[in-house]
Amino acid sequence: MAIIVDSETRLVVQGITGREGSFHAARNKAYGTNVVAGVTPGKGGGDVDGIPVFDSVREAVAETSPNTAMVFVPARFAADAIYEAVDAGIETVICITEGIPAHDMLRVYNYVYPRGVTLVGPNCPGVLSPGKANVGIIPAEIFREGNVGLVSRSGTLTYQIGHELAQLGVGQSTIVGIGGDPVVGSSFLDVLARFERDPETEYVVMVGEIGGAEEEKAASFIEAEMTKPVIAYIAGFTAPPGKTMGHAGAIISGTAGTAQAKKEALEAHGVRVGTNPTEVARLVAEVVGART
Amino acid sequence: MAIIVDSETRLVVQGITGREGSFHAARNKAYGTNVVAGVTPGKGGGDVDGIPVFDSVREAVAETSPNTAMVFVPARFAADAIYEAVDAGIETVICITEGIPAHDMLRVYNYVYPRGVTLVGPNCPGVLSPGKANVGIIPAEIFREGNVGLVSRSGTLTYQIGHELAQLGVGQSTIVGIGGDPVVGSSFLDVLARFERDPETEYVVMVGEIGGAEEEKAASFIEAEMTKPVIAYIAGFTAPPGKTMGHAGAIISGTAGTAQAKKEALEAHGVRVGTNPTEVARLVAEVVGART
Amino acid sequence: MDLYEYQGKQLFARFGIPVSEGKLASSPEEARAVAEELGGQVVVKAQVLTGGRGKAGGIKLADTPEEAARRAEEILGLDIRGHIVGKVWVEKASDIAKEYYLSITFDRGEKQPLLMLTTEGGVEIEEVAERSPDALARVHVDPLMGFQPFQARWLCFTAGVADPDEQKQVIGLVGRLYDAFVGADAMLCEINPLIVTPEGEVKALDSKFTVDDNALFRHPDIAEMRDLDAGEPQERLAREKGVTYVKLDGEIGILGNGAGLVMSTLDVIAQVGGRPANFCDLGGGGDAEGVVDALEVITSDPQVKGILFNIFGGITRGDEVARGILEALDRMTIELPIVVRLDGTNAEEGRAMLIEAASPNLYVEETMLSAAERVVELAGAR
Amino acid sequence: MDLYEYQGKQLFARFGIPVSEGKLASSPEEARAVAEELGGQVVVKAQVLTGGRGKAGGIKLADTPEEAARRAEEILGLDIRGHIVGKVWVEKASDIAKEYYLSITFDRGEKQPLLMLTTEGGVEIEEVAERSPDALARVHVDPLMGFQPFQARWLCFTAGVADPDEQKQVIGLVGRLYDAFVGADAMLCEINPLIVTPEGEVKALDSKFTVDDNALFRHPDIAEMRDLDAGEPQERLAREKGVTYVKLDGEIGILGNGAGLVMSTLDVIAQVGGRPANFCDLGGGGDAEGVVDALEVITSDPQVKGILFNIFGGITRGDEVARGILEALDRMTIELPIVVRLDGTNAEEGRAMLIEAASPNLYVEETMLSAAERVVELAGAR
Repeated sequence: MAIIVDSETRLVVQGITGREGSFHAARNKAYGTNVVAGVTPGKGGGDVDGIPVFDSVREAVAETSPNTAMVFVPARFAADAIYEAVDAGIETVICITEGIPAHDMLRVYNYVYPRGVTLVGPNCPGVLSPGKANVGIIPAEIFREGNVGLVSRSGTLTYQIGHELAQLGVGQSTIVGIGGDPVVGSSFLDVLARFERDPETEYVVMVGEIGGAEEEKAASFIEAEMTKPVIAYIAGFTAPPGKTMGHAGAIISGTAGTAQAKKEALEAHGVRVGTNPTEVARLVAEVVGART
Repeated sequence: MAIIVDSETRLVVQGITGREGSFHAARNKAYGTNVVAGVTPGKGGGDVDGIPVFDSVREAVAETSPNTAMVFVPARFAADAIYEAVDAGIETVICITEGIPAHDMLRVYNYVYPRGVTLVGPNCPGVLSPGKANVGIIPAEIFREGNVGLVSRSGTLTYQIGHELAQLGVGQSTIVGIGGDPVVGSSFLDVLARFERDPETEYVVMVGEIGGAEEEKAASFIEAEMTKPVIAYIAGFTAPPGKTMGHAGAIISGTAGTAQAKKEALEAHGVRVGTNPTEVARLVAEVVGART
Repeated sequence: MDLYEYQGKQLFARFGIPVSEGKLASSPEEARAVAEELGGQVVVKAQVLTGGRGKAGGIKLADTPEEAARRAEEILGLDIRGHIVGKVWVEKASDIAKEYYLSITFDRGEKQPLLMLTTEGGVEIEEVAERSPDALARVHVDPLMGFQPFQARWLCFTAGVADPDEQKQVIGLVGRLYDAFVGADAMLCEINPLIVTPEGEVKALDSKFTVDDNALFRHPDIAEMRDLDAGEPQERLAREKGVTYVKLDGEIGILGNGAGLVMSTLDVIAQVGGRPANFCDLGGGGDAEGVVDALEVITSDPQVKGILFNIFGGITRGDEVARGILEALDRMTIELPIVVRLDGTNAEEGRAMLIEAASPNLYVEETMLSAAERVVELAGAR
Repeated sequence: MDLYEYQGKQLFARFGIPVSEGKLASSPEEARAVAEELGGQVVVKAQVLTGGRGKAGGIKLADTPEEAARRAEEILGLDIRGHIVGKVWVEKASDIAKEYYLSITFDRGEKQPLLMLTTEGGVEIEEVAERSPDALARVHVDPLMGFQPFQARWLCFTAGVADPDEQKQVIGLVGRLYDAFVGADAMLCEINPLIVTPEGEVKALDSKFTVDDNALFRHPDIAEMRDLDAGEPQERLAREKGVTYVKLDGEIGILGNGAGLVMSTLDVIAQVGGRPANFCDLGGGGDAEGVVDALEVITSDPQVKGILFNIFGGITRGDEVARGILEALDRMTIELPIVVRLDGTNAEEGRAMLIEAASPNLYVEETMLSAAERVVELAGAR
């Protein structure tokens, strides 16, 4: 099964004729993802790497029945693209675009959420279910099929951890990059709940970072609702307060959002926390080994 | 059971200290409606006719657990009052206020509807379930308990028909004034569907008027979904196109919305239509008599 | 509240929708001066709150200021569907390559604004809707999401606006029209035709703009646009007195409380062979003062031969209405027959008061139907 | 992007939020002139992008223009938490009867804006939240519903703003602050204190205003408010070059791709006994040009004793990064040890290129941990 994307995924790529859009659409397709359509307004009728291009998502839906959209549209047009996908009946939207104004995403989120649409991102590397589908920019070659779900606010840090896990022989069910923006469509909680329900996932690795309180909320959720073991990693112990560390969401305000506070909250709820990628991979291997 | 209001209704009156609000709150209470609270910002702590007054709906909810709100707040503050009721967890909002800007109601409707809240009105006489509860300005003495549901866009026309029915010995389960504005919280369809589900309602009278296409939609709905007999009346056969007939919603635009078109649509779907209040009452008495 | 073309265009311009330069004129002399100022060919357009101006001779081209004056002279004073032309709008003439149609209306069924675009503009939209429904692109806007550009793109693709530069202008224009619709609390914003010039410029050549009366308190500037002189004299008087009144063509003056009941009363009058002279709703209050005002408006119509009161008391109290009728008879000389039907709250008291007054032209009836029959009979006898 | 107090107040005023009259001054002379123009008692306030100005002596009253000049002289040049005061804001002094606190922040958990009001203003809000959490009224705004007055009323009732006239002003002010928050794409709008004068007038005595960098394209006027001279010299250089860089206090310069990986790298450096000199994210691209720019910024910090590249290629290609490093070494003289760890896309090619170049101060390591240890060791030896 895996979560969010799998072999049932039928993907439409919004912004497919752009440099990034065309590159990753082709890569995702080459991986085996069922990329059924692309959309670029005004470029309808053409194709990218054999993928038919339409002027609108509505047309793409009528012709090719996608159920998932990947958004590669530039930041200032991205909210419009997400609305377009949702309006056309797409159930899962994965938004890779970075730099979308936070107020745009605030409105998008509050519009999309009650409609039951799954939104991942923005400013995220996408979702990869090894052996099934890759939607986004995650380098699939790092990961292998397995029973560990991986959810992260950061892209390359996820690759690093996946790489270390691979070296210890641990594979993944699904890797979800939720993105590092202040407003993201899917939070740790949303993804953890999905992993808990997914029969193919037996363990979960959560990769957090400074800023916000999502890791703390996740800690309570894990203790209260999850039966599967969760191992966590938090980045940013050395980050000073008041400075945005790359991600718009990665900022310590006052005393809230520090890595130490997050680590303590997680540990207080019984979640083991690694202090660097190597250590977290080792912890996972230990837990997986202990149970198999 | 009846619909929308009944003996389970716990009413909070928003704008209770106003002239109309206090008068009708007291009347509704005298009828036997369980009026548990009133709200007027800044007047918290007082009472109207023994009904405690609060500064906010949230406080009223905390103290008196109402499940229904009646809005008597002036037009330019009415949307705010509806949002306040919904935000405080009220499930049914009946808005009597007339003259609310249509764009305000457009936003209110689209906000309230997906949240599962029942909104009746605005610019409506309210809802009366004879013998159970009266919420609004309907003169209860015209009506008697019975098994005919009555739904109408117009207040006094409803009284007229109720009066004629009473003279023929026909009583009502619930009388719902949905209001004559372009955007109303509950449409004919919504109310018809409730009557269909309500065990105490055996027949339905629908009182429509020119403008819009709700009567036409109701016609298809009645044929497709309703088992209970529906008798209709439409007002405005003599209305000229392009003129608003009192209600903001009662306007014939182009060829759409004429009384004749509505009558024909209803009859085409097997709904009998009376051409004046006396005739419609006679038709109802006939149908009720034929079945009892 | 309907706006004149020129007022709608003023609002369009305020929201960044391109329109032609022009000015208002109420005399041939003014029209000449405007044409002079604008230079080149101008178009002189009757300003009336109704359609069909073109066919009625209300829109004319003029090559010179003198011709503009002559055209204005022809148009001013014209009767177009019962509307007398009092002002003309003189604007620079536009070269037209294509005529589109764009509008936003209130879709009451969907409870969402509805955008419509077709490349078959310049004719009545009902015609297009009937003749080639596929040519009419439609899209609803969720008022909470607000207008999004993808919706305008969809309109363009579906309606067949193919040129990329045109698309771009239309997409921008749809967004601004939506802003105008929301920003001015409009019930309708229509551009017909929306033209494309031979140079590829897209602009609004006409405007139909209806603003929600209930929202005018937010727009004092728009409220001031109301033309108090427009419409029938009785309707003007009604506006002044704050009476809800619509002039009709018959001879039975009608007053009732509640729009539905009044509409129903008009129908019943027609069913018993009469013709209603008006729609007049006393509303929820229906106090004595309101009754007097309404009677003044109704009797100012010389066609009226009889008056019917149809009151079903709820908030409105029968005794209060009776008091108003008697007070009006006291203050005004009304020789017309007045038939009164009172029911509901305090109706008995009201009826008693009227019977006691024993005015020779005052008749009290028990039912709506009998009252209608009586007034038609009495009016017919006159 | 954080705004100075005076810039936030300019935005406040634009949205109708009452503030005191004042002007900016960057010299004692200017301060004197402003005080003269304003008349009466003034307050001279350091303009720095940090809190705690009052305690640091950055806010002073002055009764005369001469005193204002003296106060400005004292304040200009002050070091407040590492920020050197370059400008002061001189405004009319206000009489204060009460000090409230009002803010709108982005609640990331709830994904809704959060309004907060307390009558215990004038101190750090974290203190109030800790000391008397009940005194802090909080309400979320659904961004689709938008701000509604009932929410401001709830804030007033809950926080204990009892006076009806004050309530009315606060309710209006909350609405306008929400408009400012949305209208300026703000991440934070804070008024602390929001004062009530002895005459009962409510106004903003301070402002804290943070605007979303991602939305600055919509607000060119706000974008222009950015003070290019603020912050550390390395951060200024980074801004000019478009490099994502945060100055820290240590001696290990760090470059990586992706914010999370860089943060993690800083942590690992600390774990192996080093101190990071900076946060620097090459981002998704990481082309040669970007590497050169980033190296220029990092090496401009004289504290740096060693440099660590930690690259995990995804979109970023290892060979491209290697090319950038070699190009930088070509163009600039860098004598510091550079430790490079490359993994992921084209990492092998990249490593091969670096090894082949055989630069004496260039070290290639296999893992993140070993690379961190190596660079700390090399830096320590210098």
